[in-house]
Amino acid sequence: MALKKMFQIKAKIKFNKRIQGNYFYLAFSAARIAKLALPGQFVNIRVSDSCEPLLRRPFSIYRINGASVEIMYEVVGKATEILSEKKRGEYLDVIGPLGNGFSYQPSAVSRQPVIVAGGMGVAPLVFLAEKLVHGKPIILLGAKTKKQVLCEKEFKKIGCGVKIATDDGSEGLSGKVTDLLKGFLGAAEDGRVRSVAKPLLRGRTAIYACGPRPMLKEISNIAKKYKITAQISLEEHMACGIGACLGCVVKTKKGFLRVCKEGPVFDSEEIIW
Amino acid sequence: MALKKMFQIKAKIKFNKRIQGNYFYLAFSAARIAKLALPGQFVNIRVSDSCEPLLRRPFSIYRINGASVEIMYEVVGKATEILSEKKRGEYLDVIGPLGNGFSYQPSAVSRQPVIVAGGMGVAPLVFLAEKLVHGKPIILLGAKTKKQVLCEKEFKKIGCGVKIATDDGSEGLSGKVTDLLKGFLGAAEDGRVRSVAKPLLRGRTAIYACGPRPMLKEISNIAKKYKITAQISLEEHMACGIGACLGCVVKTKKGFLRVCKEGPVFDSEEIIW
Amino acid sequence: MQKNISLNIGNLRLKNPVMVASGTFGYAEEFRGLVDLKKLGAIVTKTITLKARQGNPAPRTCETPAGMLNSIGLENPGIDKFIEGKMPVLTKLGIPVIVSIASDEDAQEFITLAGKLNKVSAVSAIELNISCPNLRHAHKNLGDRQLIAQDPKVTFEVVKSVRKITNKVLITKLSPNVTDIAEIAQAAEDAGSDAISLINTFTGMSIDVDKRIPKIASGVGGLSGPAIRPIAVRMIWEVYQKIKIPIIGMGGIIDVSSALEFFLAGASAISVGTANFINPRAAVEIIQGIKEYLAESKIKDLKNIIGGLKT
Amino acid sequence: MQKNISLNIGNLRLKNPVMVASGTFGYAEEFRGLVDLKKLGAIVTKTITLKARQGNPAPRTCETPAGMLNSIGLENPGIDKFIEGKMPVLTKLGIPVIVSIASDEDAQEFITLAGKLNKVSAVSAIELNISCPNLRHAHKNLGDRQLIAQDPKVTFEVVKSVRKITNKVLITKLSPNVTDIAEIAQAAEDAGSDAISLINTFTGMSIDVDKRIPKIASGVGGLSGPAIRPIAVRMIWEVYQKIKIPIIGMGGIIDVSSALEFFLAGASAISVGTANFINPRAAVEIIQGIKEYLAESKIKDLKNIIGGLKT
Ligand SMILES: Cc1cc2nc3c(=O)[nH]c(=O)nc-3n(C[C@H](O)[C@H](O)[C@H](O)COP(=O)(O)OP(=O)(O)OC[C@H]3O[C@@H](n4cnc5c(N)ncnc54)[C@H](O)[C@@H]3O)c2cc1C
Ligand SMILES: Cc1cc2nc3c(=O)[nH]c(=O)nc-3n(C[C@H](O)[C@H](O)[C@H](O)COP(=O)(O)OP(=O)(O)OC[C@H]3O[C@@H](n4cnc5c(N)ncnc54)[C@H](O)[C@@H]3O)c2cc1C
Ligand SMILES: Cc1cc2nc3c(=O)[nH]c(=O)nc-3n(C[C@H](O)[C@H](O)[C@H](O)COP(=O)(O)O)c2cc1C
Ligand SMILES: Cc1cc2nc3c(=O)[nH]c(=O)nc-3n(C[C@H](O)[C@H](O)[C@H](O)COP(=O)(O)O)c2cc1C
Ligand code: FES
Ligand code: FES
Repeated sequence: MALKKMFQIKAKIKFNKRIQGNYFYLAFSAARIAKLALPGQFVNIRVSDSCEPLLRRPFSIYRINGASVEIMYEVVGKATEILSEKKRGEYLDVIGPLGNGFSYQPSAVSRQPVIVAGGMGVAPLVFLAEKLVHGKPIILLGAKTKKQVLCEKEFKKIGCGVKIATDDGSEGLSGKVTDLLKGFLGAAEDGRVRSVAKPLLRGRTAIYACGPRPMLKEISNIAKKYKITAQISLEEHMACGIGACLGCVVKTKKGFLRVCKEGPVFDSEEIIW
Repeated sequence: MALKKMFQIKAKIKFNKRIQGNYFYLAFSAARIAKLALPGQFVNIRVSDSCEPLLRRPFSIYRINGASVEIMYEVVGKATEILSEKKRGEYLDVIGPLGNGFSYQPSAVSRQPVIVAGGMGVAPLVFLAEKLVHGKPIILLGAKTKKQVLCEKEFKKIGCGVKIATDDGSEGLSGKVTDLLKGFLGAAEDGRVRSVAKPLLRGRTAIYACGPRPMLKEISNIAKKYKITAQISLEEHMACGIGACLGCVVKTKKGFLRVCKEGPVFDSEEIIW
Repeated sequence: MQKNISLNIGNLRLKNPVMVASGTFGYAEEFRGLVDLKKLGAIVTKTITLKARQGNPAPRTCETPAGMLNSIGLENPGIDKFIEGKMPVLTKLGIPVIVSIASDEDAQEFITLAGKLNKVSAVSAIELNISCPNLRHAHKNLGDRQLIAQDPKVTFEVVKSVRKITNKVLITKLSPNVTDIAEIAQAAEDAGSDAISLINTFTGMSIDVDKRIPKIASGVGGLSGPAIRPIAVRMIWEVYQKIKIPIIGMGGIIDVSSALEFFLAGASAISVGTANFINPRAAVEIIQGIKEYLAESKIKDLKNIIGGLKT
Repeated sequence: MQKNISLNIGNLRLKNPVMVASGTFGYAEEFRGLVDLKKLGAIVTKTITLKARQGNPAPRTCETPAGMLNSIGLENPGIDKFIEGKMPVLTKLGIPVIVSIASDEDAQEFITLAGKLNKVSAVSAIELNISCPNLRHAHKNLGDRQLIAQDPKVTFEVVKSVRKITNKVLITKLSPNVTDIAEIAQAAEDAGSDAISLINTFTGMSIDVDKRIPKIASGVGGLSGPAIRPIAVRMIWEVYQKIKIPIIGMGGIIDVSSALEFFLAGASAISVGTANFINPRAAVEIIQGIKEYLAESKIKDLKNIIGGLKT
């Protein structure tokens, strides 16, 4: 693997706004990162120069807009809380782009890829959908409740079909996003519905997924069952984000691999759960 | 010594503005503290709920305005930096009023007390001047340079006479504020000028001082020489601010005393330098 | 459902497991008005010595990353004045008073001190502070070691000698500045201690690089606060594997979540130290928080989670 | 005026006293593009063992107040693959490469490892990691102790045996999890170590109170970062009083001010660890900051402030 370029940048915040509930949307200027970023890669942000939080925090690259890098995040603890209080014009210390993103074939070939997002896991997938748009990606969005369904509009704007599942049934299917996926594949197998899932079942495209670990594990099982490829983006606690500390490993058939360096995107069949 | 009342209050910031350079002026609502506060007492503020800074920071009560408590501070490190970034409407966790303030006799008796302030040490002295105003206090202000002379206007507004000394001579006397004091006392002793210092020399009033340690030590020496009383407000690193940790002691003729509890104001003759 | 959070330390019944740590709560009166003192499980006094001690010169404290150093130097009025002047006030609080004692020269002093406390019925328990980093070489058998709590044999000897002369509940407070904390805890248990308090502060040093002097006047001092919490929790866990008597855990507890770490690691009770300075209500808030945690987790009795860490 | 910040560690000449600590800088290549690697005084590699080690399961790290816990478990490719695959890249950097080694079963391995490194001329020095909290009971004579660096006799023995077979500069890395650090440092000096590195991490533990499991999979791990700095500085100061060989100080250094604390306490050189994760340029910024401090303080040679603390 060739060494990829990355940069440490004092990046000016262009905006930082609440989307809904605890979800925020932030953009900063970082031309050099913007230029190289690929879907599925992430940035590692130092949100404050104090000891709390001490370490950087990783965030998927949500989208690139010219020289701006955008992220989408949920406030879950100290660092994300501090981040949410930052104002336009303030600076962030950002390292990126980091990790290996999703790999996809030229869009002509990858017909109707299936993108599965669980909760905040949607973050890297709009950027991916943009790249795959000629393949008419199908988006399956899962969340606990309607208010936590993110990016539906953005996907539709690009021109993707979106299906939704919520745990409480407040929007779309009542159940897990993996139920959507199963229904979708099962139906295609039976030939019951129009064969949008056919390219997937024939190995001509793949599932691209990001979300909570149990969801990704379930998708791995599904992928295995149907003998299809699933590229999944994993999370692990990170100390360095650049492959130096060996902290963020995941068990794979090749031994422990670093989520921040060999990942965060892995072939689901590589992972030992 | 009877137990004094103190309160822990979530206090709303009413304003927080830069005066000049690194000096700020902040007010928060704290009716119960405002009601009891005496000149020379202080409040102990937790500026953030993170571990950095971990401990509270003490600030003199600058002034009371109805239910508002006002402080004046200089940004010198982490806590004061964070404080300076606080906005109107945010909350501070404040304990106060704390310590023993200046003691003064009914103003009719204490004619022309002399108030000496070095740098940020001016903070508790405007409040004191207000209380002593009928005695026509004389204010000696010292600072490094003109830009660091604080509260001149405020003292004049109350009706006090103000003399200034700056290290670089950019305003008033070129020298130390203690030189001003010495000149003042020396002149009075010689009978060279109008006898504003006479009440002081005759023990009918006192010097009230706050500022850097070397200044206070010098004032102690002067007070000793002229056999006059000087009440000085000391600073020491504080962990608790309420007398519990025994951290903030100063050596006195009575042994170690706590600056936060028996002080911060002491009779200069008590202190062993 | 009523949650039980009461417990016994030896014969001492505590209505809840949250105490305030020696040296961080004065003699309680300093906190009056800020905290409902009656709610505390117990109060541990500043360490008392036989003779009055004036303590160390200032500065005695400084802040460090997520912690603080102190070198108070055991300033205290001496045992007689303490019993006369401070005990009556403490007694009136109506909560158990645990008196911390140390010997500043001679281990024999512990016996004299305990003897005096025996006669004060309001003293609920005695805590042997054999781990104060500001009191070095306080025993003739220590050799190269600085603290009694750094030597299992001397620890055994000192605890045993006090155990012999008192029926009061006896708590031994250990130092984290050791290679093997469980070994020392074992020695204290073997000698008849009713409980173990740990940890006291780490010896530490912080330097003012502009002046090139230590930030606290005595050079080295004791490190406390959240910074040391992971080490404290690990030590509690290690000691819990080895001894049977209750552990009173402390070191960087600032809120209910950090307090629960100690129970899960094996502490039967906890002590709040540095956090009292930051938030005088910390201990009382933790008591409330423990009840809520038990309710949410549907646990009837706090005892059910002691040492309940799954590994 | 030109300020001298170069120094010798045994025969090893360093152009400046700022290294990056073992395990916190990978094999340097990870930082390429972020840092001008050539500016570093030296790089200490991740600890290498004889056989490849896959390390511990995840999560391997967690944040703590002003610090972090890690239990990487010495994941490394083994000495042969290291020499083959990593040394060439390291050599090309043109800065001294200090190879950290540990034995994961048997102290005899240290000799084998050092023997292999003897043959690699690009290896500037060997650091004996006898203090890794993730490697327990790595010597038959340890008895109750967990680490070689917790026992002065075993420390002496291991250092001596390596000293006998190598002329490379030999550095011994000590553990802070001891009662008396100076005693261990003395043993290493007596056995012929050219320098002492301290401190390695403290053993610590952090608990997820909702799940009631340790935050890192292996339960206990090593605590590093600013939180431990006051203890590290105190230990350097203690060791400095006792030994004559140079000390390489580390533990919570994040900027020039914290670095200077170590020099003033007696370190001849320093190592930046956890801070590399937070700010990859930390080490390089510290080098620059030291020069500025010397200029401002009108000091010609960094050596003049080593141990220069006024007490
Ligand atoms: C490659 C990668 C990409 C990510 N992308 C995004 C994103 O686009 N948007 C977003 O909102 N979040 C993302 N995350 C998760 C994000 O990094 C964490 O939510 C953040 O670090 C939490 O920091 P905190 O201080 O607010 O919370 P903390 O107080 O640190 O933790 C709060 C909770 O979050 C968990 N947590 C903390 N860090 C991580 C982590 N690295 N991985 C998993 N769980 C963690 C903790 O265990 C705890 O339960 C990503 C994580 C990784 C590894
Ligand atoms: C009773 C009392 C009243 C005070 N009143 C005021 C006031 O009205 N306005 C004001 O600006 N400041 C006042 N101070 C000083 C103020 O508390 C400190 O400036 C503040 O705590 C610095 O915090 P920091 O985190 O910003 O700086 P730090 O990073 O903590 O320190 C920066 C510098 O300030 C010194 N310092 C820190 N705390 C103290 C302290 N308690 N005493 C002396 N030096 C200290 C440090 O040694 C260091 O050199 C008062 C102090 C005391 C004890
Ligand atoms: C200012 C201060 C004074 C202390 N004095 C004593 C003391 O007199 N006796 C004692 O046994 N422990 C003393 N300690 C240690 C505490 O009781 C406690 O063991 C330690 O601070 C760790 O807990 P913490 O991190 O919650 O503060 C003192 C601690 C501080 C911060
Ligand atoms: C993630 C991580 C991995 C480490 N791995 C090693 C190691 O392999 N060998 C070693 O001797 N020390 C190792 N250390 C310890 C550091 O080299 C250093 O001694 C310690 O972290 C204290 O310095 P710091 O506070 O600057 O990080 C490691 C530390 C961290 C944080
Ligand atoms: S976070 Fe350090 S190796 Fe991945
Ligand atoms: S600051 Fe604690 S006693 Fe004064």
